[in-house]
Amino acid sequence: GDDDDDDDDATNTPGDGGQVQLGEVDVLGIWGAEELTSFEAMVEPWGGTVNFTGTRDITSQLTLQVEGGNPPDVAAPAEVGLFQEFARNGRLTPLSACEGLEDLIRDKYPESFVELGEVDGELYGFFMKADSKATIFYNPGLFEENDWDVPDGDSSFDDLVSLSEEIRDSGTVPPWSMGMEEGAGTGFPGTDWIQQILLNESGGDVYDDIVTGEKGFDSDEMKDAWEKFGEIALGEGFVLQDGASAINATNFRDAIYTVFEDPPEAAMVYIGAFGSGFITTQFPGIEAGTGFDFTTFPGGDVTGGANIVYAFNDDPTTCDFLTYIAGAEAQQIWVELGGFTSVNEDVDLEAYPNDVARRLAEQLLDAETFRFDLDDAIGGGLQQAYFQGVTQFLTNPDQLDQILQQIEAARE
Amino acid sequence: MERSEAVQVPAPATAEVSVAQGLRGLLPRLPLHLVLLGFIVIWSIPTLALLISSFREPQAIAADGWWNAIWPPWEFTWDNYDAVLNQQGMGRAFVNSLLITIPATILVLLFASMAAYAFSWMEFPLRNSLFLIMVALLVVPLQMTLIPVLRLYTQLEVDVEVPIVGGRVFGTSSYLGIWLAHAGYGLPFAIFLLRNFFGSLPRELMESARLDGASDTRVFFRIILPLSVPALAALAIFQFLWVWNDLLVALILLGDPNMAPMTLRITNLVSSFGSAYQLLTAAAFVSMAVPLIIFFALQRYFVQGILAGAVKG
Amino acid sequence: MAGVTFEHISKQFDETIAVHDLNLEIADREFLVLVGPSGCGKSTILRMLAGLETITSGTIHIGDRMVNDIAAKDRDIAMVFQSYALYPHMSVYDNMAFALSLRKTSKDEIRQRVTEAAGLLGIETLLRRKPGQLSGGQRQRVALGRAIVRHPAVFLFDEPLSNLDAKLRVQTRAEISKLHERLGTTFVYVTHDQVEAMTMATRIAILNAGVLQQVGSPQDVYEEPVNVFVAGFIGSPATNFFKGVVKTEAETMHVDVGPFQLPVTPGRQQVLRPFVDKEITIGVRPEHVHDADFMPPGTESAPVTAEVAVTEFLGNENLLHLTAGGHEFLARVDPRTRARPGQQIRVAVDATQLMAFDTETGTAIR
Amino acid sequence: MAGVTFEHISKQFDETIAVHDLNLEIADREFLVLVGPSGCGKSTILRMLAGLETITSGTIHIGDRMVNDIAAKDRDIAMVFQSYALYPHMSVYDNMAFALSLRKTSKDEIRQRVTEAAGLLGIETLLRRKPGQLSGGQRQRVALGRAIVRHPAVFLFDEPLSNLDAKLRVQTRAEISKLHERLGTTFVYVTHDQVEAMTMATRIAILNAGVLQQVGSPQDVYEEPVNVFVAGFIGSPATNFFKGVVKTEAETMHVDVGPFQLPVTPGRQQVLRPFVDKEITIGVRPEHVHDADFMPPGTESAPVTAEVAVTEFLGNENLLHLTAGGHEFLARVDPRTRARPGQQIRVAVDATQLMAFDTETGTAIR
Amino acid sequence: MIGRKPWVPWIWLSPSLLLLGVFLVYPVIDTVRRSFLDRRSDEWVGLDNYQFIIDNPQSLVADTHGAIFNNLLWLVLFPLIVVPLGLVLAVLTSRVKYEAVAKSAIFIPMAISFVAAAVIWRFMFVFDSDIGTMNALMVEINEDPVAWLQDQRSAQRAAFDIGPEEAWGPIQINNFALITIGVWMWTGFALVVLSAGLKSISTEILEAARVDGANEWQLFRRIILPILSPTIAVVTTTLVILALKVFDLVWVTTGGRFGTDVVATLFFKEAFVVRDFGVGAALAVVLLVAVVPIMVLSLRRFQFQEEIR
Ligand SMILES: Nc1ncnc2c1ncn2[C@@H]1O[C@H](COP(=O)(O)OP(=O)(O)OP(=O)(O)O)[C@@H](O)[C@H]1O
Ligand SMILES: Nc1ncnc2c1ncn2[C@@H]1O[C@H](COP(=O)(O)OP(=O)(O)OP(=O)(O)O)[C@@H](O)[C@H]1O
Ligand SMILES: [Mg+2]
Ligand SMILES: [Mg+2]
Repeated sequence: GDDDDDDDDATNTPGDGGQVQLGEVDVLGIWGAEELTSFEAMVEPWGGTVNFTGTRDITSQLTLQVEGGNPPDVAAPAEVGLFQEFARNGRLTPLSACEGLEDLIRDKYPESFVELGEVDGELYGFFMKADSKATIFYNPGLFEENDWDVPDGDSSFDDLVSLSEEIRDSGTVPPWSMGMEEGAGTGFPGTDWIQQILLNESGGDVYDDIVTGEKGFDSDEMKDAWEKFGEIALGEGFVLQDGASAINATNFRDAIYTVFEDPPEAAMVYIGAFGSGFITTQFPGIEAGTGFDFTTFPGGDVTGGANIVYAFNDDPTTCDFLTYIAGAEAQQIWVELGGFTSVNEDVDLEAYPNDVARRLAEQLLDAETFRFDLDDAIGGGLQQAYFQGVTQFLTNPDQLDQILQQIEAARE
Repeated sequence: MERSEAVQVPAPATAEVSVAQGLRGLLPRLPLHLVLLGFIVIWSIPTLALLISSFREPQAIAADGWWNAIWPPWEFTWDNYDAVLNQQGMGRAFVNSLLITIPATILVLLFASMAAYAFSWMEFPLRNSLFLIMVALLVVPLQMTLIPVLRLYTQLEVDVEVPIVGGRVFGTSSYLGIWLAHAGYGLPFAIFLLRNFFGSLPRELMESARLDGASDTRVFFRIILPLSVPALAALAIFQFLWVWNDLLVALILLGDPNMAPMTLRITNLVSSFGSAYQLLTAAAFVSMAVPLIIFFALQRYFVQGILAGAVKG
Repeated sequence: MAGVTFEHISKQFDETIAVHDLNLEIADREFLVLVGPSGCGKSTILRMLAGLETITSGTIHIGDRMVNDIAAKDRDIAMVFQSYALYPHMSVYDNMAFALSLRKTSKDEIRQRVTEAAGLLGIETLLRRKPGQLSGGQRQRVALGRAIVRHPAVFLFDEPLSNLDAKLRVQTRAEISKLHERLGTTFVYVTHDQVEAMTMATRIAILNAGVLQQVGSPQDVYEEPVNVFVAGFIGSPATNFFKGVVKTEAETMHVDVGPFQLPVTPGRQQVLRPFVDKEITIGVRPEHVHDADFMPPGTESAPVTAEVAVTEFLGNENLLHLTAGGHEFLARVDPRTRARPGQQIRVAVDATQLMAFDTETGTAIR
Repeated sequence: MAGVTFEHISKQFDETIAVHDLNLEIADREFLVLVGPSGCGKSTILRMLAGLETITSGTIHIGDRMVNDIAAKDRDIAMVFQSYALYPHMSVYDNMAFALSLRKTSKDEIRQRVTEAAGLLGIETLLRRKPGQLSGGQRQRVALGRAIVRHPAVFLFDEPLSNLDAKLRVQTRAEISKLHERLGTTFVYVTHDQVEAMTMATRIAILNAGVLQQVGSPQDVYEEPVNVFVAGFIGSPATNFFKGVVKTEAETMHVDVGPFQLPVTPGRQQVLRPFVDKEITIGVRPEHVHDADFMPPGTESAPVTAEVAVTEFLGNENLLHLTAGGHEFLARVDPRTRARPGQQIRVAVDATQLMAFDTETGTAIR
Repeated sequence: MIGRKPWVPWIWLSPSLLLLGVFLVYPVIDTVRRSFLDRRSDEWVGLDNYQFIIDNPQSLVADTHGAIFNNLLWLVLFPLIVVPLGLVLAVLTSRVKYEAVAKSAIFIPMAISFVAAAVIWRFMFVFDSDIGTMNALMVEINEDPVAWLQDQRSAQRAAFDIGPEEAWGPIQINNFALITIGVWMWTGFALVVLSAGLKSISTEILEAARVDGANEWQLFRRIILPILSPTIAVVTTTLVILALKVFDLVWVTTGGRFGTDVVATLFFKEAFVVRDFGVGAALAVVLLVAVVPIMVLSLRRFQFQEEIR
């Protein structure tokens, strides 16, 4: 992709903006499969041509292209660490460069998300396709049979533990299903646990301090979060995949499925909102709400991920494109197709395909405290260390302190 | 004179091998067959697993092991292949893969054999050290080269559309660009392999060609290459499938989605949360087809005794 | 120690028949020399016997063991390949030691045998070289050495001396004969050198186009060839052939060749009776055409006047290419002959040595 | 069309000296035959001349062009390799056509020339075969054919007929001679076959251990060898050598070999004077030792009684291995001889044909 | 060759020299330069990056020592298994009628992309014994399922149950699992090259050896092996280098987790994930240096070859 070929081989379709001759825009993202189809559906109405390249190794891909002097026009990765670095090194163009875009974001997007797009006060990017990670998926049928009461945002972590004990003692199935394996991303479900617990227990400021580095991973708050995670993960008979090696070796997807199989092998699984996607594809015709359901992670605060969209140039096509996809009409298209949670307030909640999806969106928008995925926020080596740390902690919980120190040591 | 020559008869003879002979021939070789079959089976199991899985529903794959699918009731499905093949742009991607791979392979074969000829049949200063260096470059990890190469390409970009095949004349999103890149990356091994085979040809053949008035070029094309077909075939196979399976270089050097090879398309089957393995399994076989065809096609060049009757002694 | 028997052996390569229905018994300890024109199947026969070439049909016995399906390595045969087939990666020494080392022969014994063989062949100084560093003849000697270090049941030699100089060839020939006497194993020996064939063979087998023509002692095949081919093939320079008609006058009988008449010795007349007034083919060896001035005493002869076309000087004798009445023929005469090209000269054909053949069938008339 | 000049040519392979200080002029259109024991440097000379082997020292001229640094392909030379070096992937036809096709010869001309050459060599039926499907002799003929289809400045033949049968060899020899006359180019020809050397050569060059011994017409080198080596090498079977002391009595002079006395012909006495009472070496060719009963008329001879050790029957003559007073020597006598092994027999040595050599230096006494 | 102009060889080499120069040599130089600069390649830091590799301060992200050790493990095991295997198979297949089929069965893994290969071996190695082939087998033989790709217990401990419970390596099960995948994928390579070499051995020499009484083993040991040795050297050298730079295989399966990192994966992480180009480059340079002795060794074989031709 490149940024100066718009004028010559322009497709000459007047865009929504109308005033510019729209050319091509090169987008580098991580979407594939049905996501990609939906994305293409979303940009279809836009006048210009979108050259989308998808890769799951986006950080290296971006680094290579930027270093090689050949960045895409627009990037939409999940990790903000890289984004911030690019911004600081002046590789990115601020959204202000595109007329009206910055205002649109500031008006329509929740504060917490806007802040995340700022570097040194300048707004460089905006978020779309957000995903709450304050979601515990469970098997409603199973809960009714054994009339266990479903925890919610208002219950506490201890309630969660006691529920786990109750389910375990009931001798039906283990309360949790847990899997960390995901190739190069192995360990991420654990990091989600920890960040969610951290936010609930120690609050947003501590969370932010961890991100910025004012507080280290070796801080007491952090350690507490890890230990709480350990209580569940390594709790006697708590987890279907019994023991560290099993948890580490089980792919997070397989872990999800076990809860909703017939008969179910576990009662609950903690996974980001995107988990619903796997459930519905794996079990076609499963009823949202009856076949599977989710509840807010006890504590009520919400962590979550999202794709951050930013641009490497400000030529008209690029700006027009950004403005288009930031807008409600565009995002509504994807929302209707499912698997997409918009943080643009103008997107009509009615647009969501089903109840679960709608509640996921609400949870995200109504959350009094929202924090961006910790590992994606820090990124780079620290993120790696964080991932590694989780799997190591599970195998050697007694070495927690030195693991945390080592993680902190990876901070740049 | 003719009388002393062997008689010519039309019909080819059929050796009269009695059944007894046949058995006597087979029995001592039984262990050989067993060992070989053993290897074949072991090596095929993972492939078999992949193949079977590629015909199973995703839920089935996650539910139980592939071997369960072998026994009835069979519930195989074409859906995965459907999804892979009917993914939009797959046709073009297939063509692109060929457009990228075939020239890249030919370039390597040509350039490498030229260099190998020089290394094995010409004397010049620093011959061995230069050879060592070239081969040693085999160790360079591709990722290490991409940034400098990309820089170079963006600088040397010739942004003129090439008719028919499309893409730029040179730079990123240019066929020429990616051909040369793949050629460059393929050379060290190619030179290494060919020099060894060229070097093993009997010197007297080159000599007699010389006396017949053949220039280096002629010796190269009329003697060296024909006599090295097994090596060239082997090399062609590898180079072809390495380029064919390449994702990294294509990702970096081909921005234009219309030029994307199959490998790029296939990655699009995987969502950002990395689902859809069943599609990958199908994709694996789809993309494997062509290299395997090449492999079989080139098998016939692996013939014994290509040098029979050449020299006495 | 074993004889070799070929029964109805045929060998066919795609469309060529290399050997056709060969029946041949080689006695134990025999020294059989195979001769025949290039491409007549000699090597093929050796290769089949060695187990390197599948047999199209027929059976081969070594001793009383049927070997058709016996692997080469189990036939206990040593062979000198026409194209040497030396092991390029081994030194001359190792090339010769290879077969022995496979048989777990003691190091010393190997050294002793190899150096001995190398001595016989005059390659002691080359033992550490690789074949690539040898001259043609040296390679051939290594190939020979590789065979003679062994004590197999049967020795096969495929033109083992073709690239050696006359002197060395005579020596080596003698060595091989000695070897044959010493080991008393069966030797099958292919050569194009008539002297070799004549001097070494206990029997000579003459092949043509894959078909066995005659087997017999050197003297037999030389003096009583069974057909025109053998007569023409054995003996160098080759026999002169004349077509002529058998004539009788009173008691005497002669063959009218046109330019000259060849008297038939009384002993022969009986067998030639049936051919009176018929055309037969007469074979005369060049050495039986003498320069009339230097006739060996006591040769019964028919004088002929001929013109000298070419003279070839061979040192110990002179070869005259003569023409008489359209007939071209060769005479091998005393070196002191005064014949010079272009001259007329009187030659005498030794009538006692004539060979007669039926012109149609080409078989000898006896 | 060009002569060849070797000036102080030497060739050294790591430790072996293959050719030592060779000085040799080959005239244009000459047919030079190189002979010498195996490994004496013949092939190396050809290969240097062809430009395949670097020259250690000295210069080679073809015509008046110094070719030391001229590439083989630019020397316009055709060579028959001792090891054939056929192109295994090409049919016989293509093997022969290769050189011509490189020269952009027209298709028809190529076909015509190749088929002609194939005809001469009797390989017309094999043109579509690959070398691997040919017999040894057939391969050699292809190698030969590949050279003779060309019309180069110089022809090099390295033992081109070694694997052909006698008959074919005679024919082919004749063809090569014809070719030489027709093309009138310079031929350099390596052979071990004395007959070949004697009959084809305009001059013969005898090499030994890389050193040139003598160059001269066949007759010269046969009748007037410059030294013992040449005398012993040329002529087969080899010359007999006797050491003897020159004695004079009154007018007559003879050489006392011990068991017998060899009279010195008056013509020779002059040159032998200086050696009176000294030991010299006498060379006698086997054909000059006659069976006394079948002596050619008018041979001046010294009678000797000897014991017959071995008799070799060669068809046209008998080879007798004789011993007299500890001396072993060969006699090539009339086939009608009655000599049988173990017998005593009277032989006569033809005194006119003796060769005398200085025992120390080995050089001929003239 | 007499009379060849001194510049001729360079003409024949020029295309390769050019391409190699651009695509490999120039990047190598650039990398060496970067290895002396800081993470952003701005300032000169001398040998700090190499110091980093030696000190191994961040074992959690980049366990340089572990990676180097694993590379050594690959370096030794990978060729040691693949080459003999390929050789044996090349010889065996050349003796049967179904050669092409047999070869392709071994070769197919080569043709499979790393992504797909990763998928397959996931299926093979999945922990859940209902899905994972290997563990299904383990269960069959009444063993506990093993977390093949994650298990860091030392193989020796896992096998013979000796040593302390939490003995982590040094030679970990999961590294064996990875090498197994490598062997599965690359044996086809050795097989194809070696059988190509096998085919070019003169049949007559083999015949001569048989007549000399060599049985199949002696034939292989005394004739085929030595004549083939230059080709074997090529294969071995290539595989050694591949082991040295092994990346994709580890990256797509474990991402270097659980102590399976090798130098190449570390290089990649440092350069593109941690984005410390200095250290990344330094790690790459380690690879470049490591290859030198290997090359010198393999040159010997070629001199041998020139001797005998
Ligand atoms: N590459 C080499 N390395 C070392 N010595 C060699 C090499 N080639 C030839 N020689 C030696 O040089 C000498 C001459 O070799 P050449 O081939 O010229 O002999 P030749 O006269 O052709 O013998 P022949 O009649 O047996 O072919 C021989 O002693 C041979 O051993
Ligand atoms: N592989 C083959 N394919 C086809 N024909 C062959 C093959 N090998 C030999 N022949 C033919 O078989 C016949 C006999 O070959 P063979 O080698 O036995 O001849 P030969 O008697 O040894 O001749 P020479 O004296 O020239 O070595 C020849 O006409 C040859 O062309
Ligand atoms: Mg033969
Ligand atoms: Mg020679």
